[in-house]
Amino acid sequence: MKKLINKPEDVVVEELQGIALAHPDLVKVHFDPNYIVRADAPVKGKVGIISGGGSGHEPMHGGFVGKGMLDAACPGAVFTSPTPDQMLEATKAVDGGKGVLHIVKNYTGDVMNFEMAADLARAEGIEVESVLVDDDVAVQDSLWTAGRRGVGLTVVLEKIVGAAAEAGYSLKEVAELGRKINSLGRTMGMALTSCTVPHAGKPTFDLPEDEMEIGIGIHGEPGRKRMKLQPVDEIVEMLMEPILKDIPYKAGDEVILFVNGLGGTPLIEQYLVFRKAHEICEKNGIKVVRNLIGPYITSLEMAGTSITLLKVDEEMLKLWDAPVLTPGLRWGI
Amino acid sequence: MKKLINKPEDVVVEELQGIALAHPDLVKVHFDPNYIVRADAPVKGKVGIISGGGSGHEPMHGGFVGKGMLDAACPGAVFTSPTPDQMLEATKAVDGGKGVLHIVKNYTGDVMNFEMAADLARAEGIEVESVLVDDDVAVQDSLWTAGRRGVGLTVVLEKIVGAAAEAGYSLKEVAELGRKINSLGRTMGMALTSCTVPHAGKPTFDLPEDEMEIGIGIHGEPGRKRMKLQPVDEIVEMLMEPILKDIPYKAGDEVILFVNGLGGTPLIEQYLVFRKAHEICEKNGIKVVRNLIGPYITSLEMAGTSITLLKVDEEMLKLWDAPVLTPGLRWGI
Amino acid sequence: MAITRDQVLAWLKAFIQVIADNKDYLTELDSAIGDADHGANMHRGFQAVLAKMPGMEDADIGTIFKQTGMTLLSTVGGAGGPLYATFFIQAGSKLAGKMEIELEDWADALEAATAGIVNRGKASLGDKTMIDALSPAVDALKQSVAEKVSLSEGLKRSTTAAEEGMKATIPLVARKGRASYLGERSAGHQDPGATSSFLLLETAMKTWSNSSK
Amino acid sequence: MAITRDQVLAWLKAFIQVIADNKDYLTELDSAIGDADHGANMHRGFQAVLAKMPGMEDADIGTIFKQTGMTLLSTVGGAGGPLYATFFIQAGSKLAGKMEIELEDWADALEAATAGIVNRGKASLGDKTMIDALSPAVDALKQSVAEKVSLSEGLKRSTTAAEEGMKATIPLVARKGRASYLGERSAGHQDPGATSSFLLLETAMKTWSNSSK
Ligand SMILES: Nc1ncnc2c1ncn2[C@@H]1O[C@H](COP(=O)(O)OP(=O)(O)O)[C@@H](O)[C@H]1O
Ligand SMILES: Nc1ncnc2c1ncn2[C@@H]1O[C@H](COP(=O)(O)OP(=O)(O)O)[C@@H](O)[C@H]1O
Ligand SMILES: [Mg+2]
Ligand SMILES: [Mg+2]
Ligand SMILES: [Mg+2]
Ligand SMILES: [Mg+2]
Repeated sequence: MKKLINKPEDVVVEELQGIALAHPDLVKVHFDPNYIVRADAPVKGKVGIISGGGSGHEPMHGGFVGKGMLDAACPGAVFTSPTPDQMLEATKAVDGGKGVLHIVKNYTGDVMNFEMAADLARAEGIEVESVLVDDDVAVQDSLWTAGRRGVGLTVVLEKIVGAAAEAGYSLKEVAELGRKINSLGRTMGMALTSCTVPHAGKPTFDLPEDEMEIGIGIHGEPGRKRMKLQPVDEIVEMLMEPILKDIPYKAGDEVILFVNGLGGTPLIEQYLVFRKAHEICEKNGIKVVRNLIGPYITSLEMAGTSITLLKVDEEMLKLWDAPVLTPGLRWGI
Repeated sequence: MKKLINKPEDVVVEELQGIALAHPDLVKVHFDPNYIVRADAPVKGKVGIISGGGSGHEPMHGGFVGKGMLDAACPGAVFTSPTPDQMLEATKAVDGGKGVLHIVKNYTGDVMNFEMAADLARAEGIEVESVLVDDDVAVQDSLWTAGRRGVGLTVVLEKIVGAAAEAGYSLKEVAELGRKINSLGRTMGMALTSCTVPHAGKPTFDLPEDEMEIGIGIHGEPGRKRMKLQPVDEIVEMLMEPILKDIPYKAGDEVILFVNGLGGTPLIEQYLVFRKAHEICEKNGIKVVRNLIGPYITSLEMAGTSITLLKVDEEMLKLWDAPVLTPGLRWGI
Repeated sequence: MAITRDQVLAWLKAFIQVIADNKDYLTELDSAIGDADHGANMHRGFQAVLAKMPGMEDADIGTIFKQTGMTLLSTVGGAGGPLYATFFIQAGSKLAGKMEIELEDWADALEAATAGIVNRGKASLGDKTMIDALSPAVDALKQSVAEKVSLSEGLKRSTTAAEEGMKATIPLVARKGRASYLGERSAGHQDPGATSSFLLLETAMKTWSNSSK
Repeated sequence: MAITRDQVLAWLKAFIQVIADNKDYLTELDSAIGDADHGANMHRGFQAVLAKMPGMEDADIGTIFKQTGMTLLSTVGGAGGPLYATFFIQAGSKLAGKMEIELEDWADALEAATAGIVNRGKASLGDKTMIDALSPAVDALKQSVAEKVSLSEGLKRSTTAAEEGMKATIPLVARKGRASYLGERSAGHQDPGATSSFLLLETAMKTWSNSSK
């Protein structure tokens, strides 16, 4: 196992120490329980927005704490949902008197831990709403699965909802906006390699040199299908097809196109993915009005990519364009 | 070889097409010869700043084209210095009447191709100055080598010099500033893996599972020393030692600390590198006043990191903080 | 024929070691059909329980269960954390105030614990989860109580049922949890949560059978 | 006993194929002590020369060399690009206007070409570069001219000298170019640029010896 780490069990705490040293102007780091909170929290009169998840997806979520995005993020162990005490303390730390929104990626652990935290926060008198993110079209949402995973759309949703809170939206309004975004965004991912969880010491799964996994998530688990490696243009066709036909997206739709690097894929390749995804959108009469290209929601060093589309309207675009000042995303300030 | 590409020989052109589709508000892409230029070039009355190098280091240099940084960047084939015709056309495209500065990383090919371009540009009546970047302490600068490589400092130098040009510095002044920066910045890198150049089809070198290379560059070539893998804290000590003692940096110095991911190392590990590098600076009485953490000058999917220190003064900090609007770096706008 | 408070503590201590010994095995199982963290998560949580044990030495059995559950809740994380926390907290409610328990109490506690997991995780038998080990164990315990068998015999039957249930997860296609993302590909692999639950019950049998009459 | 314009074109065509055939080999050499691009760079450049060849068919030898050099300059890149461009442009200057050349002309041209590379790249013999193949070849050619040997013999000697020089790079520690970053680790590997230069001269020998008298 080749990683730039010390002891596996210290990775998360040491990373948090690094974040605290790097961004004292933007965030404060709280230990035991662990959470990252914007330096000026709580922002009085503003709805607080928190999220959280396993570590290993950096910059998500901790890198998105700051003005215009998340008020706080709770990092669990690598690939492990954080615990209710983390979200409870974070909720209290960002409570500006207008309630707190929990952005929850749809994984069994995330949902349960956030639920328990929300109950505890409400018991302490804080109004809490939750938005579930389940944009992954690789998984069928049915009685036969744990539901669709929350993946790439999470980044876009956190940006837009964060801007809405910054603009003074009420708790009910940000929750509705979040659910609307979730209903209009879809993602599909693929991987060329797995990744190695520090304490596991080896890759979560092995992929032969000439094969790829289609329909992967962000936790290093295998995907839906293993196939022979193809040129990137064909891979992008394979990813875009289920994305386009799910809602479906239609000619005339305006979208944000988010091409994500999973951590081990270089930026040069991400631009090749974007090129073809953009072409497919155009061919279908879908107008790409904004884009994001880079490693924003990663799976340690997994080589691969995910593509996210979000159908937007004027309001969502205005919020997307609004200033944001976080370690992982910054514009307008 | 596992990459998200189509044909190896088309990678650079297709990436440029992707960039053109992604950032039409920021840059224009010119083909044959290939270069990326800021959308509003030439900026009249401003010194033009250009750089260039092999592709495969994205976002450097093309991702740094825009307001406040580079006016243009010339991308060569992967890991291959661009050719004089590219730099000549780019120089002409950014000529705002105040001369053009070439930022040249110290590699035999880069130096020769840029030199020939500068000669051709001068022959066409454009004033051209060059700044050589040779910050890599892994290589001895002696009669027995091709000199020190230009690596991580290039990013920081392009930012500061770009801001100076934006602020109206003369050609002579930006060149002097660039040379000053080069004299005050030092870098050292290491790798856990090599990388695979598309047309080569396999990694440039093999590293056993328990070994690492110390003193690598950004072109996938082996480093100075191969050793058993260590915990990251020890690795950072190994990198910082030659960096600190070269100029040397002294107690009381204020520095920008730039921790770079080489492409295949996840951000969580880059924060561990930063944590220890910051600690070592503090222990030596060196004050880290700014930082940059992320994959800014990469070597395709190489796993590894480089650390750059730059001793700064008030002027350099002001220019570092100045607004910049490029695909790869953005703040203040 | 009773399980004393000290035997409950002995069981926990033994299980903490079992988890430490099986950390890599559980990680292996969770790599094939998950994200390779179940072993580390359980180990982290139960090491935290170990650190809390000196403070439990004078507590009643219900309190021990409850504190164990609370500790797991804030340390394990993932899907396993809230589910195992619920297990111990619900069992603890049934065992509140007791300094020793009979087979019947253990059956009631395990039934409440399992119901709590079903309540939170909404899994059914056959979904390829810890329920596939726990549910048959509960049935075997209830049956044992109805037949008035000895403590040892009841523990043996429920452990056997849990083991069979754990193994029965192998051919199943997961319908809950992370393994369900793999669809058909989850078949052919034993469920990690079912495995750790079986180990929990097996350790109870080993600890309590030795010391029971 | 002369090399005609058409034989020069035949040499270029043959070398373009030699580069295509040896692309992976040159890449291999440039992987051990470089960045794995020399093969692809040379291939790209010489394929561009191939595309330009129809336009060279009526040109004098000097022009052919010059146009080849200009084409390589804007397509090869890296260290090899300007150096090979200089090689062909400087040789072309010496061969300006000629429709056929003798051994002596070839020696002068190769000398100027090599001096151009030294002028630009500042390498010396023993630095582990293309100079280690070219410089001995120039010496052998000059010697051949002084001894008034035949064209075939002169080409043979210079090719042998180039080959020996190429092989002599193997034990050297590089002092120029990318290989110099490796220090001692560059020893034990043959230099890619010396190899492609040798192939250039070997192809000349093979092409021009066949058709000379
Ligand atoms: N809805 C559920 N009900 C019961 N058990 C579940 C459920 N979802 C997951 N599990 C159990 O959790 C185990 C995985 O635990 P763990 O790896 O710690 O969590 P995660 O899946 O969040 O990484 C599975 O093997 C399964 O037994
Ligand atoms: N200063 C120099 N003088 C002469 N030849 C050189 C010099 N530097 C490099 N070379 C030659 O260039 C070759 C490498 O070419 P190439 O791989 O195309 O360029 P790069 O090193 O820029 O990737 C080396 O093998 C060597 O023969
Ligand atoms: Mg997990
Ligand atoms: Mg090169
Ligand atoms: Mg798991
Ligand atoms: Mg090379």
